[in-house]
Amino acid sequence: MAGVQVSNLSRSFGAHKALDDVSIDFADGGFYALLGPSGSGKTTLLRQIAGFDFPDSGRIAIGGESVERVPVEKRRIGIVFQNYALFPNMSVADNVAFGLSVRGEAKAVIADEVQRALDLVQLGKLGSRRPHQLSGGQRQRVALARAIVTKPRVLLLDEPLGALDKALRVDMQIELKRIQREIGITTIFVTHDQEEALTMSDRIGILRDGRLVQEGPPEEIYDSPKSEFAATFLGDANILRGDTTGTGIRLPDGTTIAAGAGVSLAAGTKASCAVRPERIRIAIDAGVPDQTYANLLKGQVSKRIFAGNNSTYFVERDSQTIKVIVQNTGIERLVEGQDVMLSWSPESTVLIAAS
Amino acid sequence: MAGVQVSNLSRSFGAHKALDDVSIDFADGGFYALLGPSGSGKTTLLRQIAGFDFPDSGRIAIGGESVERVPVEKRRIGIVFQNYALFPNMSVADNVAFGLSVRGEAKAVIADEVQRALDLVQLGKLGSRRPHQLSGGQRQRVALARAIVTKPRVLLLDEPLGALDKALRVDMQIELKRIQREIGITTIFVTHDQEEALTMSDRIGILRDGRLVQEGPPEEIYDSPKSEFAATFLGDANILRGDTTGTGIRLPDGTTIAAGAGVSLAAGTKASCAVRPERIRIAIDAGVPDQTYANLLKGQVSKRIFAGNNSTYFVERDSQTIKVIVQNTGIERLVEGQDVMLSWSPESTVLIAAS
Amino acid sequence: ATAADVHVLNWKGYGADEPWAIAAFEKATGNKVVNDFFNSEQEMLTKLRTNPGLYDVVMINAAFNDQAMAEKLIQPIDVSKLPNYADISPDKAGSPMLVRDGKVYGVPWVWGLTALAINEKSFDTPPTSITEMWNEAHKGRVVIRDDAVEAVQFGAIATGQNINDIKDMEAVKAKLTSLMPQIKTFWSSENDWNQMVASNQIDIGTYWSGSADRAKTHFKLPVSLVIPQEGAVAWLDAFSIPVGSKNVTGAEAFINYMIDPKFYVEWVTKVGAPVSANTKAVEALPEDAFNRKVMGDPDVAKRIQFQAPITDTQREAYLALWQQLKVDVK
Amino acid sequence: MQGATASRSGLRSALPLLLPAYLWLTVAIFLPLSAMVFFSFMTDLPLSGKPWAFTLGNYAAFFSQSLYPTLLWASLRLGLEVTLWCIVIGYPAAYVLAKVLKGRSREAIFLLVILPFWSNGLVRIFSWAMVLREGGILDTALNAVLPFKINIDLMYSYPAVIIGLVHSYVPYMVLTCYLTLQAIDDSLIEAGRSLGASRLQMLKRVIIPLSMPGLVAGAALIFVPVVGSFMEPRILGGRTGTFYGTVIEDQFVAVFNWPLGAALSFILLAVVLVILALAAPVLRKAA
Amino acid sequence: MATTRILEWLGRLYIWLLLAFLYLPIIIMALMSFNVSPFYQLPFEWTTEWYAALWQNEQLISATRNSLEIAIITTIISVVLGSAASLALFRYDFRGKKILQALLFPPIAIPWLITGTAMLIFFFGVGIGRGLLAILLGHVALALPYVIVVVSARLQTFAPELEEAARSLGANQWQVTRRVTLPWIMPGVIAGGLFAFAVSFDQFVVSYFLSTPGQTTLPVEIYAAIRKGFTPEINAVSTIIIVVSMALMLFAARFFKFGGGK
Ligand SMILES: Nc1ncnc2c1ncn2[C@@H]1O[C@H](COP(=O)(O)OP(=O)(O)OP(=O)(O)O)[C@@H](O)[C@H]1O
Ligand SMILES: Nc1ncnc2c1ncn2[C@@H]1O[C@H](COP(=O)(O)OP(=O)(O)OP(=O)(O)O)[C@@H](O)[C@H]1O
Ligand SMILES: NCCCCNCCCN
Ligand SMILES: [Mg+2]
Ligand SMILES: [Mg+2]
Repeated sequence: MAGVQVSNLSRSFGAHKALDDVSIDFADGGFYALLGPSGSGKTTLLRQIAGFDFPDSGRIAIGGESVERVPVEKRRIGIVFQNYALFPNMSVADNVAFGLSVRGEAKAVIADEVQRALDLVQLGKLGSRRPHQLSGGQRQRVALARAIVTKPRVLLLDEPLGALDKALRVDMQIELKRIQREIGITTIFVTHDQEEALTMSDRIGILRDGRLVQEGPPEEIYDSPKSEFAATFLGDANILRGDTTGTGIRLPDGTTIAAGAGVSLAAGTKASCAVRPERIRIAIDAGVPDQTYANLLKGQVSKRIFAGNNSTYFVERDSQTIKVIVQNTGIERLVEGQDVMLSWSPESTVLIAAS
Repeated sequence: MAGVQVSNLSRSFGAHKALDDVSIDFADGGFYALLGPSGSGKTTLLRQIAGFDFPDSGRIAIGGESVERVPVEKRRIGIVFQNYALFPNMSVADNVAFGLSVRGEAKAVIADEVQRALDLVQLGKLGSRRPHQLSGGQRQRVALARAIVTKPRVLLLDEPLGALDKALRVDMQIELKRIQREIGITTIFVTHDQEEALTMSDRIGILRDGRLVQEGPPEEIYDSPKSEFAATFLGDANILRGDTTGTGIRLPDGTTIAAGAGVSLAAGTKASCAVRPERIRIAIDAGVPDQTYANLLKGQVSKRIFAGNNSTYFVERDSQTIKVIVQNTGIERLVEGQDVMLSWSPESTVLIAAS
Repeated sequence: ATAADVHVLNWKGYGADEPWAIAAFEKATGNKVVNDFFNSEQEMLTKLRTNPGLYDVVMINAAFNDQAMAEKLIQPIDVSKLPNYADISPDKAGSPMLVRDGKVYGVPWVWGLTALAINEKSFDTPPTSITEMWNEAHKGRVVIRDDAVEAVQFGAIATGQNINDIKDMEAVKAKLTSLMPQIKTFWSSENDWNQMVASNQIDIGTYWSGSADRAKTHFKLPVSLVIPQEGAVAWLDAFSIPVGSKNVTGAEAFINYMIDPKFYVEWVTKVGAPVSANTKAVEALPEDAFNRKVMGDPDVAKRIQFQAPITDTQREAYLALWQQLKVDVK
Repeated sequence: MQGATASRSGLRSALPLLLPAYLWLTVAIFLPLSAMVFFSFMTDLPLSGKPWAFTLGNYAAFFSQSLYPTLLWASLRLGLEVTLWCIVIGYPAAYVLAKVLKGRSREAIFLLVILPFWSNGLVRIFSWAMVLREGGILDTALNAVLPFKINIDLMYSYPAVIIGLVHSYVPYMVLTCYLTLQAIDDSLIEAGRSLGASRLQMLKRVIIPLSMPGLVAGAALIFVPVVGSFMEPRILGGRTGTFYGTVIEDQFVAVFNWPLGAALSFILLAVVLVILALAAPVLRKAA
Repeated sequence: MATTRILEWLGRLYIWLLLAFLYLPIIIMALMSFNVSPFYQLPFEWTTEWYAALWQNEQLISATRNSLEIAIITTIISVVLGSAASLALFRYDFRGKKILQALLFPPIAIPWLITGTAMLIFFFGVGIGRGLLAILLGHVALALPYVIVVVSARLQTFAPELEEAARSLGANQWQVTRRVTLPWIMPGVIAGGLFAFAVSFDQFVVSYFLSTPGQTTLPVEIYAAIRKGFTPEINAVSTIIIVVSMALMLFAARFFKFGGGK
């Protein structure tokens, strides 16, 4: 009933193209994550869908109907602004009640719904506060409660959980998913938290400089990035560059890397292989040659960075640093300066045309 | 020269204690991460140090001297506000230049420094824009540039990188660390990004409801949380509750869990064991009994969530869900419904007094 | 204006709005008086022009009657309906300013002087000459009305000229220029004058005879009128009936009442007033009354010069001169 | 991003909101003034029944007599001085109201500042006369406390005009500045001070620029009418109280030369608008 | 912290000094309404005769009533129309906007004397004539620019995304205005209203031209009275008005927060 189609959308600010011919089909009831570097046009795109701003060209349809002439208030959207945009003159409860009350709901119904929404964002007791009396994360949650309480057809969320700590964030993610599923809201979600994007969304779109660079289900994008940018932007990746052999590449020093995923390329052209750091096995010796871990590189550990459930090893080889993520299982830690052998499977290696 | 000591700081808003007897010694030139749930008092603490707000009781010293009578502008601090607080009437460059220019630096020097700072936050070309013409992440970077360009003694950062994508965030983290090291700025840093806190800081303090619950170097807090709250707030943890055996606990079903870390407790009292999900080995069969992985539990996989470089398995046992993180090495994925054996070492098990 | 209302346009506080008088008139005739006021003759004319049919009676300085007639703002008056008209002194009643083609357009009411008045506290003996205004001893304590025509005519008198035919404008200008440094401020209403005297801020200044009388009689201020030996400006105020009046009968009754001796005596005694144009009215005053003894003095009559109508061009020239003088002292 | 929203639907959406106000202004001000413009090109008013013709003479009169430019200049100076005094006196008060006082007392004082405005202008001027004249309140009070005798007679002088006008107009400045000062987010001030800016520097670099819309509105609401004022100068200025406004008044009241008076007024209006137009970019740059 | 306190204290002191300046003539006016001398003569001699006289002065009382009525209606109309126009000028961009904004200045810049005369002639010409209605017509027009200028100044500080947020929640233009925009600009609207009231209530020149006998306002009455010989009845009525409005306002301030809570 309320998928969102944007087709060939462009929007410029002066000479700067904030959106450049973007087409995305946001499926009805889907959960769509919008990723992209700072300034890539995510907020601009949401503003076009909401109807706050108008494209220079291109079309937007909600629920199959063009919304060119539909004013914001008729689009039945919910939006969480990057800067919250809470009404400073209203209490927290009144902020949340706003959407229901302009719709003319009964007082008692409103009070009920508002309390439920506030409880949901764990602010049940702060209803009478004014926004300026709240902490950053509390404000963000009010914005979220305000947007969802009206049960909109489309939810546009611009980093809605960015100011929340991990635990609360996870709680909110779960609630958001639940609501979205229950009412079948089409949700478009901007986030800089990769894990969030990967775990929550049905599909992900990556914007760069106003253009859509890749779009698809999370695992597909993660496992088969189509560009070096996509590979390194979503998740981490080691990029090895060389000449294609057809099924892989040959590095400048002659080592060949076999690739089991990605495009097929004519031999001889320049190409890259992308390997996720967590896919690389790091060992002190080469061990038994293993057909699965066919790609082999030697190197020396230069640094280890502890990051909680895993650590990243920085391994130097042939003037390139290769990152390897190792889960912190509590044993077998490598020390800096150690010579190591890196190995990974061709299936973990994505062949990418040089960009 | 400019460590920050806060001693017994309390600050209430009406009946609500936003800070409750907090004492922390922020070492000179150190990098200190302040963590805590939304509304726990992080911003409030920074505001006391900056001198925007005054404690009801307690003392603050910067560089060994009490700052009670030192006005904000004499404290030589740099601050990045949660809401950026850019001057809307000035261009980006003028915002960044502000601190230098009120100090009366020469025009040429200012222009130079400003350009350097803007380049550093990758906004070299946007100097002439007004803040309202920037994206969220761009604004945040201007705020960061503005705070560091004056080379303050103390840098107070309230989620300074929250609106940035991962790649940019990592770049900024590196720059921040470099600057902080080069000039030896004492940095106090609020973040909700756990990895950021763990990788960047020398020490971490965790606030909860205005109180300091634990404080120490990242790995120490991560490996030896002193409370269930600390264990689950920083990183993820499975909490198993039972009666102490002295060196571990006995679960309600009789299974004993051996703990190699944490406090020692008198046998018989209630206690918990915290185990990090990444420390647990998950296998289809028990395999060869292994002294190292002495703790064993049986369960059934109910869900797997893909999160890029790792996946989390939710394993049900005895009405408790145990989370297990498994690095996505590209092989051996378990399916939902599968019976599995979980095992982990006593060293990975932290004994915590019941709270 | 309904038939029973008489709409009167006059200066504020100038007889026609005295509450006791109105009450008496209303009681006697059954008409109800509605007063409206103007602050300058020009304004009076504008009010007549923009409110045809609103007013029944208007008080016009005879010097302006000409203009009102020319613009057809006022109508001839059937003086046979005014019993008191017969007692108007013939020289006033026959004034060519009020009578045109044998028709009476204005009924003379009162006449008075723009002369000098002094603060009695500042003089042991009243001055006799207009030159007192230039006396260094009064520097900064002299006032003159902020009115170009009056100022220029005052200058004419000070330079011994005919106010209605000023030959030597340069002399007037020079005389007034030398007066400027003496001036404290320019007054524009009786109240200005009275307040300044009350707070002892001034010694001497130009003033209207009726107003000086009111200041003394009604407000008990130490003010007395001086008719300088060089002469003074005299004016004649008359009542007219505007074209379009809806209550001519009421208007006639009101005008007749205004020139009635009984009203006049009461006015002079209670409030203070100029000299009535009705000889019987003046004779009804006590022998030694100022308006009878001094104003009626033939010697005075010789010294004073009645204002004649002036043309727009003259008026504008006077204003230009006056403004220039004021700018020059800034 | 706000530009885009603003330009959205343009005149058609604006019209229903604009129309009532501008229609009213048209009927009650613009049309009457247009008639005046028309008059200003006439030799005589048709009202007086005299023959009339078109002329530029009324405008030429302004330039042919040094009197008018001199007075216009004096009036502009008066306007400027009064405006500056209002800024000097009113801005700090607005700042204190907006940023220092908290709670209920603020609302009360806000209202108290306006209240004198509601009293009659003439009555106020007369009261000032009582204060300023020799032997008045100021004179008496000062002589009561000072060991030596002085004569304070400010009445009928240029300072008296300034005092009277500042008194009449300063509430505009207080209130318009308050409106914009109050809206400045405290965190901006905090940010500036954390960067080492003193209070004075903050004022100059951040607070004044951000409150500029209020300052400009206040200045316009003061400067513009003061330049044309005639009542206060006439009554309080005495001998020195002749200004451009008073000579315009004379044309209307004393000699019935409306065409000249109207021409003088429109010259005043033109000069004022040119000044506002010239000031606008400078002010916008400062803001 | 200490400096902050001192500055705060100085700030308060300053406000009181300003109020003293603003109220000095008002206090004198009030005192003189109890003084025997109609010429502000000292020494002060206490009397309430002027209040008694005022009570008898039907003309003054009816003029006061007219003034109050006209000022209140003027305030309401000009605030509504002016705020609406300000909103339009703030929200929308269109050609000729600059001109509309510039058009606000003639009513302020042209001396009221000229405007008043122009109105008199024009209203006479088109048959509106004079009287209370004409006065009201004129007052609203004079007050409108003040309201628009003041409300616009406040609107400049408004964050447009608040309107966007409200609309996204389904609020129509009117609801957005009433519930989000208006509360923010309320201090401006109130200040505009207070100005409008002052412009009307203290309006002499325009009222003077447009009033007719019987249909007149207080300032016109006062002006006329002053020419005759000032009576302290005018001080008395002014004092009553100020005292009553002060009471009303302080009462309002207690219950109504319009200083613009953050
Ligand atoms: N002006 C105020 N009035 C009342 N309560 C306040 C005020 N300012 C802050 N608080 C409360 O104090 C507590 C601490 O706020 P603080 O802003 O320090 O939280 P925080 O740790 O920075 O949270 P977040 O991560 O969400 O930004 C919160 O519960 C907040 O609601
Ligand atoms: N009003 C404007 N004028 C000029 N440029 C603008 C304006 N608004 C946005 N931009 C530019 O358009 C680009 C896209 O902005 P947008 O806000 O959509 O970025 P974003 O993807 O949301 O970034 P972020 O993650 O930092 O919020 C940015 O480079 C920004 O600087
Ligand atoms: N306050 C009323 C004074 C009336 C005096 N009339 C004098 C006319 C002089 N031209
Ligand atoms: Mg954005
Ligand atoms: Mg915070």
